[in-house]
Amino acid sequence: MAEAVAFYICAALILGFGALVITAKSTVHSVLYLVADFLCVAALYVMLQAPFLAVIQVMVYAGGIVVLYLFVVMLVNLKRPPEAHSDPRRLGRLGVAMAAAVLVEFAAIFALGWAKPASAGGALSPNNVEQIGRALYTDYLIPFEVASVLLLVAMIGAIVLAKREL
Amino acid sequence: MVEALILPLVKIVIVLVAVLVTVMYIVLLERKVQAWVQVRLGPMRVGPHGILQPLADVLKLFVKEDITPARADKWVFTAAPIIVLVPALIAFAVIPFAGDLTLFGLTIPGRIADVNVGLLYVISVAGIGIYGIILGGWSSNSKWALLGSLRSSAQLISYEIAVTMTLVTVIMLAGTLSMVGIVQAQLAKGWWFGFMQPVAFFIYFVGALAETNRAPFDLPEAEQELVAGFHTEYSGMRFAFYFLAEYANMIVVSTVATTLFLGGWLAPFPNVSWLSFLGLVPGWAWFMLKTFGFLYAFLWVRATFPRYRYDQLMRLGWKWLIPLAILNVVVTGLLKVLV
Amino acid sequence: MDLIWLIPLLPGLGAAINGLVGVRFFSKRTAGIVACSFMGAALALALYAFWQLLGLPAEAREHTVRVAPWIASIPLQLSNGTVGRFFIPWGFRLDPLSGMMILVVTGIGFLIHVYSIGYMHGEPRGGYARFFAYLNLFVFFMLMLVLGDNFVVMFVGWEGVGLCSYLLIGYWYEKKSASDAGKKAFIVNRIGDWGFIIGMFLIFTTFGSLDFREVANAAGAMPTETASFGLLSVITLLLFVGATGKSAQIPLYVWLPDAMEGPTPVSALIHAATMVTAGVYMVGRNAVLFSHAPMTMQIVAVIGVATAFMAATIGLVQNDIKRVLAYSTVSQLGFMFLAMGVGAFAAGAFHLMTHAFFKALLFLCSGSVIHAMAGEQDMRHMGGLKKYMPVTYVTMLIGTLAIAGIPPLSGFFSKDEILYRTFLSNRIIWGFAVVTALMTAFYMYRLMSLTFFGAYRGPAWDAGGGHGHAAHNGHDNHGANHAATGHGGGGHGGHGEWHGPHESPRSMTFPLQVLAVGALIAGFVGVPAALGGPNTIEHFLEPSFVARAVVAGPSTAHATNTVPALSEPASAGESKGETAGTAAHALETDAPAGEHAAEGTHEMSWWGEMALMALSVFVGVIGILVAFRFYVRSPEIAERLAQRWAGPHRVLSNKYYVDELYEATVIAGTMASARGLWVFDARVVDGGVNGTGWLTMFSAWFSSLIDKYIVDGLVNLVGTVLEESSFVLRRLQTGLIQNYALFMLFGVFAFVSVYLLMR
Amino acid sequence: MIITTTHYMLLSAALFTLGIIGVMTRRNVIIILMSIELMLNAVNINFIAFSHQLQNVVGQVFAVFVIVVAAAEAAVGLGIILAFYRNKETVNIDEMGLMRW
Repeated sequence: MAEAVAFYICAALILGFGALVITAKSTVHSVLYLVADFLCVAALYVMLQAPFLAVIQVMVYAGGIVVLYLFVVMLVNLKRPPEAHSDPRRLGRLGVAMAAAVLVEFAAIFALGWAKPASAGGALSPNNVEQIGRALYTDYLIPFEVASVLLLVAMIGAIVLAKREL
Repeated sequence: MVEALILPLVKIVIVLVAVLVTVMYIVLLERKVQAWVQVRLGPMRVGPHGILQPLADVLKLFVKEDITPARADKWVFTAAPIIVLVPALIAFAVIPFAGDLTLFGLTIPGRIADVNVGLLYVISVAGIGIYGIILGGWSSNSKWALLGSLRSSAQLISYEIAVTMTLVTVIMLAGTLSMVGIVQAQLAKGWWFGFMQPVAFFIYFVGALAETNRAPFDLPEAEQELVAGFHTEYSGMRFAFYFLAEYANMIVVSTVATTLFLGGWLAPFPNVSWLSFLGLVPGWAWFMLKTFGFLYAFLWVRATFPRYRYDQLMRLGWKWLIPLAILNVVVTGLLKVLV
Repeated sequence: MDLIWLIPLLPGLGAAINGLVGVRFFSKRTAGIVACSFMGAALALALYAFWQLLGLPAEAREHTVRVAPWIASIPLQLSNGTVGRFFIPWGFRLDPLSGMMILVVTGIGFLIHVYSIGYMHGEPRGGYARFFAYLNLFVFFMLMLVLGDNFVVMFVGWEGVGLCSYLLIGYWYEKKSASDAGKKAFIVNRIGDWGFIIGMFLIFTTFGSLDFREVANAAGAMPTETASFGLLSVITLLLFVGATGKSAQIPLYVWLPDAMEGPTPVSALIHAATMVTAGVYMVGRNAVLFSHAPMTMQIVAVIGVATAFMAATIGLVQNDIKRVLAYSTVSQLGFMFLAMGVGAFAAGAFHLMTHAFFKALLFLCSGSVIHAMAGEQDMRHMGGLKKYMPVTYVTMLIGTLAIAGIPPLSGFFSKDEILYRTFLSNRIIWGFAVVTALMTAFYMYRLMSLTFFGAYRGPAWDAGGGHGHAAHNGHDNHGANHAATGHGGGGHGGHGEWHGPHESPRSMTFPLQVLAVGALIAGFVGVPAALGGPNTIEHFLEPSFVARAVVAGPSTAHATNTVPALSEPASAGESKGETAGTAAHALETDAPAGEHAAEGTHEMSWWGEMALMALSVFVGVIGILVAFRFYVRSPEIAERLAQRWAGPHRVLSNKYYVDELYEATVIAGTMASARGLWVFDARVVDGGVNGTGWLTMFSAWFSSLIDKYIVDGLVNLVGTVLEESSFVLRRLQTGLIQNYALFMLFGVFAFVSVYLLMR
Repeated sequence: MIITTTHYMLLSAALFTLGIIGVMTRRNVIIILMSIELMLNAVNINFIAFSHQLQNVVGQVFAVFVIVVAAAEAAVGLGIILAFYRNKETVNIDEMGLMRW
């Protein structure tokens, strides 16, 4: 019961903040809603017995990535409203309709139980940091290294792009 | 019911009150220490030796007019001090102030919660505090504040890397992310990690100074250049929040340092038999003693060192502390594998 | 003796210093001193080495020094199928023959250097140093030639002296005749070198080595090619072709008279005393090879005597003093080859040495005369110079008598030895040789007469300055005048104001005197046994001409047997009594000996030999007396004779029209064939090239058509199709990212719909 | 009232759709990027929900990788936006049509 309450509160906050993110007038507000959204998602992770992911979500997303967004928003000091110009050929409404249609389809699939998740296979301890670490450094070592190379490349790319002149 | 709800609430109230009182008196202590270092007397009027000065300050801040700049983003302007203060306070949730206490037949753990990712929790919560600074500076619609907030956030992000790297070495030594587990690991090894990781301890100390915007790294609020940094436009209660948050942050980093490097609530050398009389002093007293020692070092450094220039600050962080911290991680790993 | 490699190197060093530094920086005095001191050092070293050589026992007089490898061992297949080592070291060998040669080269070279200081002092500073650099360089290469222990090192010297000869003949290169003469000498020598090189190749493929000693030993082991014209004959003939080029024999002698365009010391040193004898030396060096090829020997002898005779006849009527001497040189070289051809290698070498002395002397004297006459070379404009230049007169008289063969001067001994050996070998040739000797005496004394006796016929001079100017020293500023007047007829240039004939400076007369002494006494090293002498030179030189007895017994005997009259050089004297009768018979007839004399008369009685000697002396005296009568007593006789025999006289004066013959045949032929080749090149080769080009252009044009219409057409078709279709398709590309995302979303929608519908 | 994985999947789908709508409707590139972050989070929710459902840690590992990719994408994407803004003084996606025909 308590879990359900917590879930519905969390879900409501997540969707509400999400909606605010895409509708907020001010970009800065949008960013703030995004942070709030992420924090709520982190709470959801805690409920799903993934405290490590929750902390990582807060640390990396909220503490790192969104700070970056905030910086850029502050640096992009627009003299005119960013959405002033609209191309007549854009099909925004059609996109929304299509998205809604897809959502309905998925909801139908999930709600009608057509896609049944498999039953539990292993045993996941509540303190699963060690398990994640083992998986990362054994079975997923090469993806892990590739990901680190990806980060390095992204870092260099961002520096090259952002610097006025090298 | 008692153990699940009442006890944590009681502990939260105790910790909050203790932190706020400590902040008040840390401010007085800072003024006194500064004065003594400069051969002055410091506050002397309110109460004997100015002992009631913090109360007077609080009173002043409560009654002062709260001004919001005309073209400020009011919503954000209001939220920013709260965003700063709240993470600073909730970080205390995982700090183990003492070992297990027995009171009224109940075994009470000496902390609010023992999260198994406690250390990461502290780091991530500390990261949220940056928003308050950035948003405060930005929403003030003032050049001073904006520049101060940019400087501050850049500084915080830079030094966060070095500090996190030192924490990684501690995690490697302790083999756990839990704060309680780290203290117990120090008990098991018989050494405080401060002795085993002097380099990490040093980097942590320097990084902590920068993270809390303390002298000699108080660039974001450099009075001579930026008036007061990101909180230039704040006054009254909101300014008090910032003020509170800064000192609360100092206490957070001090308690974390105590936990990670100075053995937490443990008496010095707990496994040396002829020093066992030190165990007569309760653990929370040792913890307070160590934390205040660390805090005193903060004040001492402020009274002693001149302020860094901004480029020097960045160079120190990126070209010395971060490489040194990474090297420290590598060396620690090698020693762990080889020894 | 281990330092013999220094002997060539010292003049080389002098040449380098004078050539690299001296031309720009040295004063004339310094240049002369540098050159002469290096030559003097070389001479001293050569004397020392020679003295050491004499100290050795006769069989051991051969010392080889290998300074460094030059061409590292290259294995090459030989004609007999085995593999030979083509290994050429920088090796130098001192043996009696090369010992004698280095003495001649360094000794006479040194004297001529000294002489040149005086003779060339009218030259400008740079040219002076250049001259001495060339002279030193020449000596360097000449010594390399004579000291080299293998064919290749010898060839280096051989080519080097050819180069120096070219440089020195063309020393006054502003003068067309001089540079032409230089080119002529060079090219004619090339023809001979061709033979030499082919000979070298053949030697290597035959013997597998190019070392003189190894080749001689190997050749000594081969049978004598008496009957057939075999491999050895080919080799020796080719080598002899080389020798004719270098030593100015028929048919390649034509360059030598023209070479007189060079300065007189050069003529003396290169074109009389040393370089031209290189061919003789080379033949002597390969005596074993030659003695195994009797047919080649026959050719050598015939060529030698023919050259001697022909050059002597030409010399009879020449008026240019140096040309007379040049033809005399050719003639004497013919004598030397005659000696080689009849197997008298030692006699030839002996004549080489004595000839070096007296011919150098004669050339230097002529140079002195020319110097005195301010460049005048025509003898008809001289005369009566005896009283003006006594030293020159006396020394030249000595030289003349020596070449004429008057005892006891040096020429007598050597020439008599050659005549004697020729007599033993072939009477017809001997007859020609005797006539040549007569002519030699005649033309030489004619030269003396026209130059020194009689009345002065030269141009008058301004006596205002008196005769007190005699000593021309180097301090007079002749440079400017020299440049203004140009070079006088081949001697040295103008002296500014000419004060009449005069004696030459000390530096010129001193070498004359030394050489005169040499011409007087050099013959005494070869006093023949018939006169009670030991014939030292023949014994001394003999080891150089025989194969070393290193091979096994039978072949050794064979090898020694095949060297007629050389393996037992003293036998003539020892067995003089035995065949006295035949010798007397031979002496009386003075006629071709016929076929029976070919083998039988290898030895003669003492009387016979004495009689031959007397005959040669007599011939010499006759020649002198006739010349004296013709040109001193009554010069009109000579003119009368010339008029009566106008035809032959004209032929002789024009040197048998040989140059014209060559002009008409060889040169014209070469030019014609060159023109033909040029026409071939222009028409056929270029035509082929142009045709190819045209073909290429045509095919290029054709392929361009294909390219333009077929290939480009296809490409354009593809492009057009794409372009046209793009008008429709590009409507999809709005540039709005969200529209693209919408397509993706539509795809998702489609797939999910399909999933929903299909289940 | 049991919260099953289907609830999480529905939540995830809804959040993902919100992201899509943000991408489709907004013209500010920064907000579009943030919408993409929302979509990535929706994916992560799914991953972790399934990790919980299957009691398997691999879902969390993949969530870590997704976060890594999100960080890289944010860094490079924001770098591009900054560079573009410097040249064109705009972040409106409708004005980013340089490569259009």
